[in-house]
Amino acid sequence: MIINHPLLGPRDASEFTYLGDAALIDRPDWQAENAADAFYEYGYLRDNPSGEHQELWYHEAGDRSWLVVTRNTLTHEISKVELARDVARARGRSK
Amino acid sequence: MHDLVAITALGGTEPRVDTIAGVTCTEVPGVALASVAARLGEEANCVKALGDLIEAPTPEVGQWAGATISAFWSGPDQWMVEAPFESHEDLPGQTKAAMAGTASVTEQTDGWARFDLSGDNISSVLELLCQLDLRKISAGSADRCSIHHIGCFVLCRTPEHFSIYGPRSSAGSLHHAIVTAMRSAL
Amino acid sequence: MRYSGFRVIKEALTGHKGWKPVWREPEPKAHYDIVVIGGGGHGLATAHYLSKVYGQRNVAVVEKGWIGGGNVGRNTTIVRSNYMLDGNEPFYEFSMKLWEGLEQDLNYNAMMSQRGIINLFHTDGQRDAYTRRGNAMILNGADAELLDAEQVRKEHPYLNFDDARFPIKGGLVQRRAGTARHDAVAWGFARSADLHGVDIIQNCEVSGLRIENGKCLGVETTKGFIGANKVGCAVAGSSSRVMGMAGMRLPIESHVLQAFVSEGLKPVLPSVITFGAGHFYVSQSDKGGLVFGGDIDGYNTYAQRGNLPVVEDVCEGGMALMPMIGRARLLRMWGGVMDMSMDGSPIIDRTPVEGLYFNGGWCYGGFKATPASGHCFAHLLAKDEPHPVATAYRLDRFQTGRMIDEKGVGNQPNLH
Amino acid sequence: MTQTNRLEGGQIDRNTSLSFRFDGRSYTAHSGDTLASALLANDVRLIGRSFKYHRPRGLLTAGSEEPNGMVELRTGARKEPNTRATTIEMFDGLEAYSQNRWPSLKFDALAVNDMFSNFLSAGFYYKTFMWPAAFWEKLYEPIIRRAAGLGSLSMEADPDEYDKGFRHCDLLIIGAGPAGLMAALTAGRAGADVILADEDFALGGRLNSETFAVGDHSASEWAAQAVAELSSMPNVRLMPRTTVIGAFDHGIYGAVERTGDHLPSLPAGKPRQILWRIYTQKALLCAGATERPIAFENNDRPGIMMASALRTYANRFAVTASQRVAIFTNNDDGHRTAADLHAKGVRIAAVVDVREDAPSSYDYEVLKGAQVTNTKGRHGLSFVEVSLPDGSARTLDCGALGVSGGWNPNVHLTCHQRGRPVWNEAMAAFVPGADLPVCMSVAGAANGILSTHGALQSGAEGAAKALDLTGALPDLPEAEDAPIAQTPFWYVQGCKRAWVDQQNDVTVKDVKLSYQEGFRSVEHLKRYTTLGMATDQGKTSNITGLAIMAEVAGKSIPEVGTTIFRPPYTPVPIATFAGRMKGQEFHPTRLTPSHYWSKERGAVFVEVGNWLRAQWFPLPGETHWRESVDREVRQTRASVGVCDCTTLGKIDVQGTDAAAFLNRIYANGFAKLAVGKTRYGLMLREDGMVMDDGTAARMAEDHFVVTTTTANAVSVYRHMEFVRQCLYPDMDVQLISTTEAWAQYAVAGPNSRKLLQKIIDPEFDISNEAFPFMACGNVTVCGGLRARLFRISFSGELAYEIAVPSRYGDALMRRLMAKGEEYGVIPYGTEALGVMRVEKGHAAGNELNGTTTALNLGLGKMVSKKKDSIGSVLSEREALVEPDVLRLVGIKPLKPEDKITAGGHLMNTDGPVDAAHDQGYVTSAVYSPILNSNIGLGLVKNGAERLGEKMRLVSPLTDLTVEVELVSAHFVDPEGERLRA
Repeated sequence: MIINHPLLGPRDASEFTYLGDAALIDRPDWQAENAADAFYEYGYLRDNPSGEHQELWYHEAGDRSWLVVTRNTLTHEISKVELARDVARARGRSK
Repeated sequence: MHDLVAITALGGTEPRVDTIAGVTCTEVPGVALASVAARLGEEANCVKALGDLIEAPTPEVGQWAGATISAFWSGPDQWMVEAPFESHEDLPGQTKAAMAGTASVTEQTDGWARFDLSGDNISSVLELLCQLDLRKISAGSADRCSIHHIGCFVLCRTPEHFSIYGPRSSAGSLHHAIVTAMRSAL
Repeated sequence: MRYSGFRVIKEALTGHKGWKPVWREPEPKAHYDIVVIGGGGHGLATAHYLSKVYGQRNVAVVEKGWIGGGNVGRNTTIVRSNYMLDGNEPFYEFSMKLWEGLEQDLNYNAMMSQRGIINLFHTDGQRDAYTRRGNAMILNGADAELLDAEQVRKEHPYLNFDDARFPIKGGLVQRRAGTARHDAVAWGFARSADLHGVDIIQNCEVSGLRIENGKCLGVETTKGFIGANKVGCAVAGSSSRVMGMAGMRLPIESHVLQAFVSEGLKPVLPSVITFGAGHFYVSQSDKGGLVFGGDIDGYNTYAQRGNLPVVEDVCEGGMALMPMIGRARLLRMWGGVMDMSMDGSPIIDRTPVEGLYFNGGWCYGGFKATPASGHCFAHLLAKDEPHPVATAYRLDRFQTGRMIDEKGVGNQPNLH
Repeated sequence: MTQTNRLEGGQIDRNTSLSFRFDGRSYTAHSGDTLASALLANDVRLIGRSFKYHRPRGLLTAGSEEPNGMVELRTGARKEPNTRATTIEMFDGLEAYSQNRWPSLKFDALAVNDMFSNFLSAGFYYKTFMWPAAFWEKLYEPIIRRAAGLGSLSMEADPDEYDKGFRHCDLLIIGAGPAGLMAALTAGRAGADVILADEDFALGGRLNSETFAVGDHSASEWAAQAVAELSSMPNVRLMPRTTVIGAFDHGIYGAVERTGDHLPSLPAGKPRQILWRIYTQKALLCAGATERPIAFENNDRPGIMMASALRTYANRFAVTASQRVAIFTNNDDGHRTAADLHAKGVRIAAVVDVREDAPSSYDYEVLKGAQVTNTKGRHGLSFVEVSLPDGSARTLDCGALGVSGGWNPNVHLTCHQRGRPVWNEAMAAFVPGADLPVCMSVAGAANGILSTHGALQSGAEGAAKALDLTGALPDLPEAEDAPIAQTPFWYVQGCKRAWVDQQNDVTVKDVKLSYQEGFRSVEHLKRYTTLGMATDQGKTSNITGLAIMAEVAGKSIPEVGTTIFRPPYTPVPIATFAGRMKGQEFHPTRLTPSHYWSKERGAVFVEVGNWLRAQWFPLPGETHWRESVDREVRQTRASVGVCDCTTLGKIDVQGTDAAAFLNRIYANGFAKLAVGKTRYGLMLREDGMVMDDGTAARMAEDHFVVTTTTANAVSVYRHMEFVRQCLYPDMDVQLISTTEAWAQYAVAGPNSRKLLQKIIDPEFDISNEAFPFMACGNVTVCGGLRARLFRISFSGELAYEIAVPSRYGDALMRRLMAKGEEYGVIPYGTEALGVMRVEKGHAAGNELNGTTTALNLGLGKMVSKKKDSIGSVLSEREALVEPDVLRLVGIKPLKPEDKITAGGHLMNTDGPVDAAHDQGYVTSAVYSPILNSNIGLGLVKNGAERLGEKMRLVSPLTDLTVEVELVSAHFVDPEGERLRA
């Protein structure tokens, strides 16, 4: 596969390390009422769609960027690649 | 001045040189390195300060620039600064001062082993080593890639001169990979 | 019709006119006691044990394509019970015992071949872990032997002992492990289930689960609605899709595992061999092909195909371990979609929906589990309580912290 | 008598005479020959034996689709089984042997299988060999295994080298026949970067096998000219001898270039083959078509070949399989073969054409509406029986029979991403479907265009379309434009032992039996009969088998299903996929800064991940490793020892939020760590299990140096980047690995301070007061070299870790040894390190096995509840905090000399020994020269509350049962006074 890195352009997927569902960005609040359940769902339950999937790839043999790749799990077609840092900020994560 | 004797990444006292069919691979220990990573919110100032240090526009993504002191892009808001070891063993200190708090600076001098390839037809060697699209590479390019499972930087000084940086501890394996590719391709 | 050598001879002498179809091609009835979704190895095994052991005769298996077309028909055919953890080993040893009597049970030769398996180790840490595992196997009534490098060399002189980047220090052996003819396993279970009255309905895809007031009433299919008192789902690879019809999210990701076979060769490998310093395991089939595989591609996918980097990774492991296979040619590569669970272990359990039962999360260990998985799922469906050897395979174990993590890599499916 | 079947003309070099051996007999050939053409030239028709019945077999084809003509090529460690004679380029001294026969090719004992073929029908083995159960393993299976398989391996390591490479282009053209050449000319002239790959050593495809004209030249001359023009273009790369094996995601193609297979031996340093990963914008498949056979009784005898193959041998290689040839066809292409052979002086016994309206000929007899009903000849064809429309029969004397059932487009690569070919009724064949791999298009015969003109035109158009070229297409040369009309004729009615898959011995009868037994989908058919599972992947058999199944099922072919093909297009040596990554080069080797010095000292090394570390340093006279290790431990605890710990991961963490960041990363607190201090840190995975442990030294307000274990250096760095980029993107933190940059040595033992004071420049005070336990800071050594000093201890002794730039590491080690002489300083390796950490009860790899929590390891209190840190919430789950969870304990045998085993399980002193009563297991075991006892660490249910309890350590795997006592894991200096001294 080829991932079109937002900064570096097309790179072979073998340069990257895969983590999984980009929902892993949405880490729950440790102090919330239902923190235990929230962390269980965050840690263990997945949509696992057959079709479009947002997922985290790390450019291990490259610039060390974490990317959010939107990829079709049936055709492997990649429709979007973003820097995970931007996505995380857009989803309201800060510090 | 201290009295400890340095050895090269390949374990010698003199740099290793191999020439095959007009292409030469030279071990280059005489280089000092420091990494520069912009502090959050200081990106612009960092770019400016780095430009002043290398007396050239700070390199864009996938580029290197500079002269005596040069730098190449290594990641988002991150660069590696290069300079001759003899004259700049304290490159990290010098860089830290120059960046004036706009960036985190870390000594990388001995984190890396460098091998320079010079001669014609280097591309036929590189195409056996890494996935880079050599059609897109010209003087000024600096790319991260994987060579025989070793994470490296490949810098194009001129089409007849490339520098390859690999982790110092893997210098022997990297050197073996380069020289066997030379024997195979040339 | 009973199969036997005499039968084969008789038919040969009379022009093979007497052979009947191995299974019927029935139309679905309006209602069954139990409907099993998935005509793969596990679904068909479930039907076999439901009908033969648990006396359930009003059973249907619905399969979206042709039976045996899923992972049971695209794996590396390895059978073993060399697990370490309490939750796993009794189950896989139970499976091993079922394998050992399978031909006679099914009256079908699945060519179970107990050629043994050796897991090589290359570091002291690995040796310690294999020692712990071997002991766990023996304490659970299975067989295990620990070989040192010299003993390994005696049995496998062609391995790379002289020029190895990661020298072989020894291996954990299970003599009773081996391989079986994967397609025949599916066909044998199907034939037996059919003979015991189970309707095997091919080309019948489930498009929905009819659920009212928290109870599952049956399945909507491309051949219409089929009512059922109980519905069992055994569709590893597509589990998330089917259980999604019941609104459930699973602790499972779908990944592709590639497998490879070489051209036919005269016998070279006496047993199944796994490399401990790279991703490579291999055995030799009765036809002479080297059947081998390695790691999953590592990204979520439902496509039954992989990519080059993993092919190369696997062959690098093969060459590092046994460089004498270098001039053997890789003939065919294919991929199967795996249910990769969050701890590398399977799930056989009820679900929050009454009457809906789930069997999945087999990662790439599903083939060896086929008989026990079918037996235990049948037990659960018939008696509504887990089989004693499958009590740990609960759906809620991640919430309570009772993971069964042989590899110790945690909640990242592609590392299991 | 040599080369009796050699004809005039052809594209071989008659001036070079090459000698080769087959089954030990010597023959001659010319360069330009393949082994197949050379054997035919020398009138050798019998080449191999079939898989199941061991029937005599010869060549069926002239290409890579060959199912029968397989040999063992070369000898010794270079022996290559199952090599298609049709693809072996002749070289001088070539040696080949027939395979799958015993004792000899002509007299093969297992040919008896053929007599019992009736009992060996499809799937017979599923129905028998079941009684008695034991016999399958002991008797039946071994026999089957020995009979099965084709060629044999040498069992020696492959001595040749292989390379991998990467190439990029705008347009990859697969196949250099008329379509491919025309496409390359079109794209090349337009200036695009083109790669033109073909599996053959001569580019031109069918053009090299035909006699008709293209433009003003013969077909092969036109091809040669096109190749000449292309090779003059700098933007075009020609890759002959290169098979594109697979179409992978996003325009990545795998290709195998055979750079050395045509050479008697490889030049030094040159590879036998290269696996190319070709990255392309667009790909144009011009793979041509494969002629398909007709099944009839005994259609597998040596001499019965594809008609187009006979034509190739005659026109390209100037060879005929026999001086007297018959043709059996259902289309005009068969007649073309007859005409070409006749023109070369070969006697045509007759052309048997199933069509009533077949064309006539003045040169030879055409039997219209006739069919071949049987053939005779033990080791080779001697005559065929023909039935005529009027019901009468004829026999034709002939040594070869050319069969033509029409052509199947080579759609293989279009299926590699699950695309399914579609049935084209007009030409009665499968053609590429709509769902092609991304950026692939198809031209020429591969796309069902079966005329030379059509191929040239579609090649040009295909290239133009792929590259969006505007402007006129290049002029096309004149060429034959007679598309072959194909009306299906699959097999002769009434035949039984008519071979569909020749290599796997699948007959028409087997396909019918498969239907009869309910294996009716194409997938079931293939799996039950093994049709198409042979080394040719059914290139000449799949469609025929499918057609027969459709007929007996009374369905159309598409209804029965389509067969798709998987990579690789043709089989590839496993070594080619591995390239250089084998032997010592399997993984890169990482050397420590003291490696060369350690080697001089005669150290024994051990692989730790990719690192090589010194395991121990034997002294003269030490015969057993234990002697060395015990000495290293004793001397370190008694005086001072030095250990290279450079391999530990070092990560530079900087930024104004560095402390806050580490507070999230580590389970314990770091916000309040003072500058100049180091703290032990425990890192959890989000699932609450311990991920790694190490130290973090605060060099400045905004600067930490974090260490990780050697094993987890990479994964911890990745994890930290994830937390930084994905979870807390607004933290001002910068990370970079410095593992390689610093040579770091542990200097441990009561004399370690004294030793270091001789190295560290005097202006730095490292007295206990000025530089207490857990202090850290920058110093200089040996007269001004910058260094880092950490007062941390893994051994439990007064100890430091000192780091200098890696290039000086070797010199520093030598200096430490020299300056330390008066204290009897010694280097110690990973074994002694391991002993000392067990003596101290420090958890390491065996304890941090990914399933242990902080609580398990006795570090539960470190997990702060007052702050948010990775893993803290899920570490609270009920089963992880139950009273009887495993706890880390020390284990001591009641008899000190009793050996204990890591991996042994712990049982109560009385009661049964089985899994149900398992109390835990031993994680690490060593011999402690300090305690003069074997000791160990273990994880035991509720262990912390059971100290002092006696237990049984059992290891049935190693026949061991030992009485042990549970003790504190801190065997040595539990109060930690030494490290604070």
